[in-house]
Amino acid sequence: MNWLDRWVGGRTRNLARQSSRRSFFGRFGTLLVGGAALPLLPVARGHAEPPGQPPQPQETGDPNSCEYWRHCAIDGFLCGCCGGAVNSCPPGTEPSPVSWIGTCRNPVDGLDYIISYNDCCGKNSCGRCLCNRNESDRPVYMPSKSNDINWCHGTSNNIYHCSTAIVLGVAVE
Amino acid sequence: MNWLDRWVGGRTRNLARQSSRRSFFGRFGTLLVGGAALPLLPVARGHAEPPGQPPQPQETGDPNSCEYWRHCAIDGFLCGCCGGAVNSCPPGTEPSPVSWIGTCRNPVDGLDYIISYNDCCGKNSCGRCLCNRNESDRPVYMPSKSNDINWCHGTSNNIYHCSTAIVLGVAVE
Amino acid sequence: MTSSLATRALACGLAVLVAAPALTQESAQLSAETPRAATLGTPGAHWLLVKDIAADRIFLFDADSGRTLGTISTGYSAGAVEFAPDFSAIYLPETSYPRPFRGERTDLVTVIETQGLTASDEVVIPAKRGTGVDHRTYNGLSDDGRWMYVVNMTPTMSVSVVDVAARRFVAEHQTPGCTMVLPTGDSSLALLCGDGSLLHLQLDDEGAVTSRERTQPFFSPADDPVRELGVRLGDTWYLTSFHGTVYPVRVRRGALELGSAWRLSSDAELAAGWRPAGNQFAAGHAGLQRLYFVMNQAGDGGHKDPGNELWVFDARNGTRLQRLRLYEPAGRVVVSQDDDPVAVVDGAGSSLFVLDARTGALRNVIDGPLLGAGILQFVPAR
Amino acid sequence: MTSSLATRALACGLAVLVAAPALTQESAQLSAETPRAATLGTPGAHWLLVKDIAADRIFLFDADSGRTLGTISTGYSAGAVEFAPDFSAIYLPETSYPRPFRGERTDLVTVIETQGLTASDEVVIPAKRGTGVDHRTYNGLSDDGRWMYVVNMTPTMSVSVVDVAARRFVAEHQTPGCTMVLPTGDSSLALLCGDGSLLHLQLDDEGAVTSRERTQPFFSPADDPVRELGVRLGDTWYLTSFHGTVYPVRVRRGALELGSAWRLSSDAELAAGWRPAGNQFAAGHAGLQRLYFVMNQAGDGGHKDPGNELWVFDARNGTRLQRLRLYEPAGRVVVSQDDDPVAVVDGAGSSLFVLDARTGALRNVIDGPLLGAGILQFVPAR
Repeated sequence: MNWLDRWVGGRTRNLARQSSRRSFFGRFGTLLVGGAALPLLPVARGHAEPPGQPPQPQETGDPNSCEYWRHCAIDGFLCGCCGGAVNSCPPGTEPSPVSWIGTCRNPVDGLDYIISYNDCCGKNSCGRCLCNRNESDRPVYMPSKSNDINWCHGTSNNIYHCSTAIVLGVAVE
Repeated sequence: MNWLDRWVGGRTRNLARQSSRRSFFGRFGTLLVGGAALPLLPVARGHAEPPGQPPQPQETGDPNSCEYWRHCAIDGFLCGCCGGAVNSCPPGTEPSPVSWIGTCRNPVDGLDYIISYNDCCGKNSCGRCLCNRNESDRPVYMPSKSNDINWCHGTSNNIYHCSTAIVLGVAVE
Repeated sequence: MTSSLATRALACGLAVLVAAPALTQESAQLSAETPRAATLGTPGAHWLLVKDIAADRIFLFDADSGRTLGTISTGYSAGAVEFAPDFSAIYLPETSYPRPFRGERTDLVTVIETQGLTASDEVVIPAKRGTGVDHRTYNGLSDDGRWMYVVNMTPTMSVSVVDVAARRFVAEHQTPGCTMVLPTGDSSLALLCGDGSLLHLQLDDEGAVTSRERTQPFFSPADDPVRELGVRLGDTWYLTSFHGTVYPVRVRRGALELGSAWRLSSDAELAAGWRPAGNQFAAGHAGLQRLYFVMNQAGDGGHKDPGNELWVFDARNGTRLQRLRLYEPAGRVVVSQDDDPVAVVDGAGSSLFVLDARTGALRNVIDGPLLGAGILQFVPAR
Repeated sequence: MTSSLATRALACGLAVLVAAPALTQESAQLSAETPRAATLGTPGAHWLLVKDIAADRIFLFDADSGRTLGTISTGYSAGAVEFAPDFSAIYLPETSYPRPFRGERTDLVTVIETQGLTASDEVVIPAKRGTGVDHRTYNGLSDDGRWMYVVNMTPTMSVSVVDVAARRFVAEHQTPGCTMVLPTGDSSLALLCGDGSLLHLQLDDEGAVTSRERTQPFFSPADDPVRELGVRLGDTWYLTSFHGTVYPVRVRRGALELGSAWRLSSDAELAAGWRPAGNQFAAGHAGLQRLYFVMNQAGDGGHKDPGNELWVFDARNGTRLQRLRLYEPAGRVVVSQDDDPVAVVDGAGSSLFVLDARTGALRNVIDGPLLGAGILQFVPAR
């Protein structure tokens, strides 16, 4: 596995998030040309990916953003930034049949939903919109709640590409 | 081939050079922790690798630096930063039997020497001390003077690791 | 428990509590979902392939929306791709090892199907393809889409010919002293030679060489050689020297015809250090008959440094039409071939700048590969 | 023309002009050189392996000099390595595909020889090793260096047993509900279980399981589970919970014995949010009987965020000996096992900070992998 994979530890996850938001590579780059800073672009350089639409009418937010409500326990590249969507895998990749599970509150209806973070498998890592939130994340020996695990099993190969956030239903109890 | 390989184009070569010199990742990193900048380290953060010694007594400079005189037409990761030296391959890698050639002036004796930039082959790219200087670099169809070419041929595989700068002799003419 | 996913999760011993939505409440709650795989739609003329310099992958972006459409996983030292004329397939030159960075080398032209951008077939070619900087001219495709040419460089120079339609390696032709591929029709190709000439090969229906023509030397390899990148507009290839002399090479009745050279820079500009800059320094638009050059002022030896201007020329007469200052220094430019063309230039970091190819106006910024873009290629949408 | 290199270059048609140095001038001119390959010398206790998070390689650094000694090329999702006790070999768990990211998956324990850090042999293991975050406890080695244990996770849990001395896969043992490996002797290992207990397996000389003991649950998986990383000092493993409770687990006469738990933080510190922080948050030194923890103040859910302090404890009584502010936020710490020990912590970028493990004083800064370090491991020099 190469290149800034999903499981790189919180520090670099933050780096990746910040860097795509702030495009600091680009900004630093202006220092390279003999000290003569070129004008910065007068357009929004906020997101690594243009905003997406939530799949269902009873929700709000940008599924390509780490802050989107379904991402409360995600760890991975957001599939909406890779050619798929929050609930679909990019072309040529395959959803993992099993996954880890989070419980996230939908701010629109105030209900807690069970979210399944199925990995999309079969291409090397997408590398975009790395997002890691560890609310209720548990160690690997409690796999149903561990976002450290590569869930690409039962797929044609075990190569991790990106992560979805699928609504399974309302959590009870 | 992955990860910031040798042949990435001048722009990013410069980025890599500057970044290892200025450690801007480290400096930027201090901005990530909630805005509370941590103290910068009070030691020299200059080089990606501690300085090396020139192999022969009649020369000066740091072979782990891009500015070292033998590097006038090099394009690659300096082997001295990878476990080898300016004239030896790192452990487990193999020098390419053929190479491209530059003519560089030794500032100590004022003579022009033929420098052979043999690649070291057999491990994936070292990734350290990327250096690109294109004095008299020529296109690929003039291979003896082209630093764009992966010279790992005639070795057990064609995987490029780093570049040496070997003295062949004094240039005549 | 309605979701098959949840069922599977439970079957694996995972603790999941899911309420089956009551029918009366269903409209108020989110519905259970099932993950699916997307497929690509009809290709657009502004679909852009971008190689990642720091990972074994190629991104497909929509330059209009800035969205990522998908990725292609690649092998060791993958080159520029070729496109089947109907976009039914993408042909990817790559190198493979059976174990991580060890074992026997296999060179491939891998066939990528264009619904899912995944490998569907492969053709094994001689394990000596040239690698290094990903020059566009390390391979080429015949106009009819049948022959793919892949440069070998050991550094002995030859060309592998692949019948990509039949998924079959056909022949290797020796091209001593000449390399890099400029296709000139359905069954011919030109190569750049170290003596300042071009070699022109004609192939028969089996891929065998039926004629080898050599032009007179027309540039000086010692003083001002042409760079590896050619730009083709219709029947003419434009080659550009380090100092910015443009050599049009026209293909007429199967033969090469050298046109009148012209220059990008005035004497004063040349003296001030202006040169074509970067690896993918030039692009063109056949309909507009325009050529686009990334330029810098770094002088001799600065040809691999990035450029901070984009110069636009009329290819027919060498007139400079526009001189654009770039937002960030660029090493690459590519232009779409449709009637509403866009030019994309890379930047100092991850940004890709989408310009109107007629006016130079900024249309969009794509956030490309984190550490920078490798070769840029527009998809040939029909 | 004295150099064989130049001869070969000429044989390839390359134009090289080299003057054979006249004997009388030889002392004034540089001598012709021939490229050689270096080999590693005698390993030192401060030799440090550093995984690159952004590439398939592991660096070997000398923490004293800051120099790079070599690299290991790795496959897909390589894990932490194990060391033959005499450092004659490094055992690397990795996954391989015969084509780039496609074809049939093969999981391997690859044997890396320690002169050149290259693969010299391999053992094929069941193609279901657990991958993802590179936890140290995804594999382990028996004290005598014969058995290597590799965790399988599909998510069905089992352990593959490899006789690395004989280069042979021996057995797969089912470990339902328990995973991650803590070797406890020449032929026994403990695993962490989802009910808050440990599973202890004894193996016979063929690698078969002769006993399965299960401790009482001693931590609460729901409220405050222990993290995957254990630190071993002599016969005792130290496990640490999310909230910083340390559980010593001693191996005595082949059985596990739970010691008295103690805490890293006071009630006030815990309430203020102090927690063990990062993936490789803890390390220890057996001779000093000290434990080192990277800590942050991020509170619950912040266990994967980096920490800006390093807390040092006496492992025998849980006394905090030192509280160090780090130069940059860290997610990893490792300590050498010699009599002049150093602790290495990573930073926010490429820097690795080398501290005196007794005083905390900064000794050196290594410029590590550009985008950051993965797992850190000191070589067990004898």
